[in-house]
Amino acid sequence: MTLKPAPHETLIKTRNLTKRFGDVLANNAINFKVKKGEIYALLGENGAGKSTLMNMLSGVYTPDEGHIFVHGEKVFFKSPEDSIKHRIGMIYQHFKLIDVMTALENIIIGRKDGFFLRTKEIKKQVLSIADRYGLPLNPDKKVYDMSVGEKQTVEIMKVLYRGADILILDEPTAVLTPQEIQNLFSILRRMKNEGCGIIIITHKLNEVMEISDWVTVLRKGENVGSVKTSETTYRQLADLMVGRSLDLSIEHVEIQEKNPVLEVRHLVLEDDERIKKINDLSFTLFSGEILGVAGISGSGQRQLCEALAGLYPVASGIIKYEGRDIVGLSSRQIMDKGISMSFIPEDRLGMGLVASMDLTENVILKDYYRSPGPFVDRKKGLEKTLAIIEKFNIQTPGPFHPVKLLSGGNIQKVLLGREIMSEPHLLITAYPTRGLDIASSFLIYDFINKQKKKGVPILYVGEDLDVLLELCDRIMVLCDGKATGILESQNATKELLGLLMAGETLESVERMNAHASDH
Amino acid sequence: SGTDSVSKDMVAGFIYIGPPGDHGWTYAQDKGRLMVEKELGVRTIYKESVPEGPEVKDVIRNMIDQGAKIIFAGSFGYMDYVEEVSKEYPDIIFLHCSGYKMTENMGTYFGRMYQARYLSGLVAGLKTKTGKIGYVAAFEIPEVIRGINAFALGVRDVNPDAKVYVRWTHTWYDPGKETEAAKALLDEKCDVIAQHQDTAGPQQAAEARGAFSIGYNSDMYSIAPRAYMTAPIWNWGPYFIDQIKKAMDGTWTSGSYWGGLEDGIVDLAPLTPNAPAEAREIVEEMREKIISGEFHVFEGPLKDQSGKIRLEKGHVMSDEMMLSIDWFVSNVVGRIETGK
Amino acid sequence: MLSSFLHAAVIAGTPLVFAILGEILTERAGKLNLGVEGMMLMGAVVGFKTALLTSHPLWALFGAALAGAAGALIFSFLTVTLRSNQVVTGLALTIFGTGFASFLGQGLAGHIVPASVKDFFHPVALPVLSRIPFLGEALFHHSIFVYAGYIIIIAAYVYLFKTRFGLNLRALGENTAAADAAGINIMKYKFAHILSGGALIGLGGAFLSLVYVPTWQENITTGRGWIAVALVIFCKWNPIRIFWGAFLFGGLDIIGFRLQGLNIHISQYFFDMLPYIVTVIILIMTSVKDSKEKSPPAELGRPYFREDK
Amino acid sequence: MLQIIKNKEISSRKKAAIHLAAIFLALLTASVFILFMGHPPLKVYLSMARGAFGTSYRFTETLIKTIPLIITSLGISLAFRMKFWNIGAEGQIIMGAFGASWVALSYPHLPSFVLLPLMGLGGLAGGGIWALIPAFFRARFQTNETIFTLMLNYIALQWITYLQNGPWKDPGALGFPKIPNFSPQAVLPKLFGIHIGWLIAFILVVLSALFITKTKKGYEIQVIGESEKTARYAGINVSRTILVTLFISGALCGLAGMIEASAINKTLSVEITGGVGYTAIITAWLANLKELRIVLVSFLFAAMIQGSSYIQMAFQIPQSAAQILQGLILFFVLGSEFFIRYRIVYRSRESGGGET
Ligand SMILES: Nc1ncnc2c1ncn2[C@@H]1O[C@H](COP(=O)(O)OP(=O)(O)OP(=O)(O)O)[C@@H](O)[C@H]1O
Ligand SMILES: Nc1ncnc2c1ncn2[C@@H]1O[C@H](COP(=O)(O)OP(=O)(O)OP(=O)(O)O)[C@@H](O)[C@H]1O
Ligand SMILES: [Mg+2]
Ligand SMILES: [Mg+2]
Repeated sequence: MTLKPAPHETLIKTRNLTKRFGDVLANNAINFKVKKGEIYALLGENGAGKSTLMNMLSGVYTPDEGHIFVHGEKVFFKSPEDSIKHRIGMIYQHFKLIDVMTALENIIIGRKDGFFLRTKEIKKQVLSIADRYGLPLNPDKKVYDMSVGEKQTVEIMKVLYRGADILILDEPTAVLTPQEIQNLFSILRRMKNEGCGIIIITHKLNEVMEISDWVTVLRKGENVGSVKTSETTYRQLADLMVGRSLDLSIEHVEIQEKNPVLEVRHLVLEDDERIKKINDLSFTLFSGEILGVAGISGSGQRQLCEALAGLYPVASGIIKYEGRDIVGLSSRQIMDKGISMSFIPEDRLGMGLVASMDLTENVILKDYYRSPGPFVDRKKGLEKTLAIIEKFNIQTPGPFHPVKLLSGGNIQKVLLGREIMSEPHLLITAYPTRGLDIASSFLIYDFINKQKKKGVPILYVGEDLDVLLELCDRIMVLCDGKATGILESQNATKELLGLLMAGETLESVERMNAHASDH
Repeated sequence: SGTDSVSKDMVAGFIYIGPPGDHGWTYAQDKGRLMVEKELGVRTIYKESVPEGPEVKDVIRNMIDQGAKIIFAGSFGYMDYVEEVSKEYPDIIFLHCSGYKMTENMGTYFGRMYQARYLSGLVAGLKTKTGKIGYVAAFEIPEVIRGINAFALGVRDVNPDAKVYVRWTHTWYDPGKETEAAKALLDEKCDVIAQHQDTAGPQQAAEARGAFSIGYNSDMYSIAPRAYMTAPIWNWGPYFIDQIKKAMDGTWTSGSYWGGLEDGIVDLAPLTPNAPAEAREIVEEMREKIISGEFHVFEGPLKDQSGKIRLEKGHVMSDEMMLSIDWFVSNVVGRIETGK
Repeated sequence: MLSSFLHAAVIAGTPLVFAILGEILTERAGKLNLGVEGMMLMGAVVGFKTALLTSHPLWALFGAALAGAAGALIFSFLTVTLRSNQVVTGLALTIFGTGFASFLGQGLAGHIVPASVKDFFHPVALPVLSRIPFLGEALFHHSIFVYAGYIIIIAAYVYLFKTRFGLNLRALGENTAAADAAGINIMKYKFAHILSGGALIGLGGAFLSLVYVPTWQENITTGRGWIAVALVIFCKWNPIRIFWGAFLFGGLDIIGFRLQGLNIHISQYFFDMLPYIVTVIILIMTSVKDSKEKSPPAELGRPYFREDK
Repeated sequence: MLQIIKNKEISSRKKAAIHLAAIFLALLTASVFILFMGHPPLKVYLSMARGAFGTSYRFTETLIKTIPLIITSLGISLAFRMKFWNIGAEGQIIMGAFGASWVALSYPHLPSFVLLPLMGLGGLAGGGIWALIPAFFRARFQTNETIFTLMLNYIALQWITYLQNGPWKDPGALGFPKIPNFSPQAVLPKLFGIHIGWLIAFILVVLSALFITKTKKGYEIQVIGESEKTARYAGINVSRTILVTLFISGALCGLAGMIEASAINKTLSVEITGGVGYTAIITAWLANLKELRIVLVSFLFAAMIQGSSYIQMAFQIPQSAAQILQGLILFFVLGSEFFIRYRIVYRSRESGGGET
């Protein structure tokens, strides 16, 4: 092992931290330690208690038992204010930003000095910090106009501006593009070099291997071990996490008979301000095919999914399903045709689930109206719920537990389970594994493939290019609402997809390649 | 002694539309009640702020339950409910203020306030310099219209050129609004303000602008010491005492009572130094004449605003006509909105 | 004529100025307090009674502010600390406040404010400003209480939009969890602003009993508290717009009386309804062209508990 | 260090105990106030109870007051379930009474069995349509319904004031502003000594409970209440559901207005509601929007109002003191909800933890 470090180098240490929520023992006597200049990855299945632990370190939750030591001092956090005072900075799984305010305002709220806002002065300071870390920041942009990556940047600036020396990030990469992830990592390395201690939660093992010095694994609320990253492997971590051996490959199913099911022609979608979100998009989706959609977030994926589900007005163009134009049909009429859409937004609860209702009531959300008569058939719903809990391995005290009390990943599994189990004729799914642990992610890929085998056409919107390449038959790349290319996955590479995502077209890439080979 | 035991048994109930602290209508009635307690030593109970709805029945029944033998219901809107309950309790005496329904054991009472208003018109007419007198009025109902007309006739009799300007507030009780109505009149150069609501808002407005005012319900000198001249006031005590005594003697009979200056149930409050000096004598004279029956406030010829003769010369207006009057005499400026 | 109408509108609007401002602070802290009517009454009666007892205007104002703040304390203890429902708590506070005011007001009817207090609030013309043609007399010949209203509107605007505390307050009204996570002391902020809002609301009531009417009358506010709550929306939670909101409504309240005098025959019943109709129209208009920033503080009406998800 | 912890579901017995404790504390606090006024608190409370339940007449009165409270609370809680803060019940009651009165005054000679149902329809329509106005703007433009419905209360009241003083003024009332009384056919009959409104209320309680917990519409209402976005995603026609729900909500309030006008007032007047529209918000909330609890809470509330009206006369305690009393009780009960949802534990800084 390493040399025994000097005591002052331990930034934060927990002793037997325990937290219960009702019957759920979310954290059980956790011991954990962060030292200066090191990056710790926190790993664990959905619902393992990672966020809970971090929330105790940042003063959001008060521990039931146990203690926290910061800089060697026993501390009691009554609120995040206290933890900030101890120079702990936290970036939450769900961003904590104020939509109607600018980046700068978000960065300076909670400051403790001065009466008047000396905006100009502060802006200069903030910009110089941003500069130092190479963060692209427009201080006057409102949060509601920002992309996810920009929001992340603001969150990081908040922490940097306060000069935190302990940084906690709860699944920061779940909603970022590969490019943005690389930017984030370079910032983290820089902070590490400046002597900060960093804890990062992520489900992506490749990221763990890339960025961390140590890995701590939580399982069912317990710390099952810490390992030095350099002394472990991808596989080892995965097995440690779930406590058994995992199969980590995505099956590639080949289907022979392919008929066009969904035909989109010259589709144009506009928002309230008549800005084109999807611009002249045409593609065809065949039965038994997975069509992947790649693109940096905000390229029109959301609008496309919503339009297909009848939730977004179509400005012009045609959407033909089984030969019939479905533009203008209500979302329920489209549902009745067997088109199922699940979009996992950044905040997960934004669409598709009713937060304070229980699992059963959420499971019946999309088909309750099909039962005959004026009454809701909850019995059938319960059976279905129990099936979903089992098949998708959902961590919940029971089918009558409010959805919002589940962990982020489990919330998501409820939604996916409902959509996939609804026996759809056409499955549209966006970012289904955002924030899912690997075991669950592979479970989902499995379920998607099972649908495919049945001949169900699938539109899969994703961000992990490796997964897209492995899972999909073809990949369509969106950039600014336009398709910059549709290609067979066998012929695609990550580099090519990256170029298309950045706005190059297949032709321009070819020309570039031709040009390059000329030399 | 005998009467003592009778007065110990006697309990009189009073139902008020507002709080006794309103310094207006209810305040005046409560003064009457207190007088009853003091003079007769009988127990009284009251319930304030009783809305003009079926709750009245409940209040009455509760009062009877607490021993009330005679009940004074102090607002017009109580009428139907009082009537209904009076049939249930033939042994209890009911007196209803300002209505017209009667039963064996339910009488009505009211006062000829217009007589006092006439007198106050005299004071106002003598006082005005601008010839414009403001009148802040509640609702377009006969009681208010009658009062305005009587007031205007008082003004006319001492100052034929002066006019009475009316503002409707559609409130009985909104000090803010009533103040504002008075201010609007003051801005139109009225220099005397009279009122027919239960708050002192208009008095205050006149005071603040250095104008003069005629109050209502009770003496308001303390509220507007530089403006207030006098007020037509209620004095319910003597009537209450009389009725309760009769009830105790067993001599009470149902009937309709509409008392005037002669009974003291209405009167003009003492003139303050703000009132014109010459007014005292004239008011006194007319007061005597009204009491003696020598003079009637509404006596022909009376013209309405359009100049049409409404009451021929030599005729005295009947009570019936007075009770349903819906037009203004000629020196009133204002409009009666019927809403039809 | 028009100038005197404006003058009257400003006075009629002043109690609203304080009440709206108080409610803006409260709502910025994420709490919808429907107890304004009750708190205004509490302020009005305590202000008046203190004036009678001490004959001192400042004590009277202090008393009124304290009474309003006391009402707000009940409200915030229940809704912030004990997380009770805001709508219902506000209604209960109105019941309580109305009762409290008329209870304390027993026997006060018929008294007028002492001369010392009256003189203190007597209208004064501001040296140069009051000579501005037309507007000068309407806006700058008023009681010191009215001027205090002007100043406090501007002060509140600066506070809300130019200071650190204002920024933090706005932040917590928009997203309490985010503000909490940013290290803002949620409890302190909520209590401080709801209480000072309450104090302002109490002062609004005191304007009625000390300057406007100025005697004690039962139920002296006659519904102004409710109008104030509605006008907060008209003002879009921005103090500067109170200048329009309060004085426009002060004007609506009295315009009927002025028109009666001009021989314009529009039913007075219509004018009686007018403030409410106009409020509704304004509500609709603001919502039709709603943008993100003009909408209410996003947390309005929601309870907050850090460990809730 | 004190710490607040969320409770697990607690038994209804414990809930009741907490509520009772709250009421007890409220009465204790109020005792100080009553003593200060120079009355013996216990006697005052006993006589309050006597005023509400003491004789069969008073008990009946309390029941009669309970009826409109129940019906209105049902209406309100329907809207509240959808997080539509309808505080316009007062206006909806008034407009319901207006609708019913319009029928009753227009066709006074129709036989009861025709006239009364028509009046019922008038009431439902009056209240329902009045509630549709804010619902429309909320569905279409997200217009704030709290203030909208509140303003409509005032407008409705002014409207009746106008009718009462103007077009509908009873010509037989010597110019006094009162609307004519209904014909005897327009008065609701009695059943077991109380007007038939109690039966209507009873049926409505059952129907409402069924509606909200068992039907698809009821489910949709709750989904919308949680998130309109999700509701849309699930294919629910949000605007239509808002309109329908508010129509029903307002119609129930309007029906309460019809019952009050027909059975109690026997005419229409500005006093028709007696503040029921506001009180019912409180009762609906205290009952947690649950139908059966609404019955209990409404009854207790009616008893409290009835009792405090009684002590006003018995002890000459002013109305204002009774209001203060009511306010206090409400404060305590509202505050006590906290102790149902959370508990406070003490954690010493030294020991690792634990509760006391
Ligand atoms: N505020 C809360 N109230 C009740 N239960 C909670 C709360 N927060 C977390 N839990 C429960 O605690 C357990 C741990 O949840 P936590 O959010 O810490 O998991 P996680 O490891 O972050 O999972 P994920 O990877 O899905 O984000 C879960 O069972 C969850 O349901
Ligand atoms: N340098 C390190 N960086 C990251 N994690 C470490 C490091 N050293 C140990 N850990 C992990 O941190 C946890 C606590 O480690 P350690 O063995 O130092 O505990 P300890 O000896 O009880 O602490 P202390 O000596 O400070 O009381 C263990 O799970 C261990 O795997
Ligand atoms: Mg060690
Ligand atoms: Mg988590």
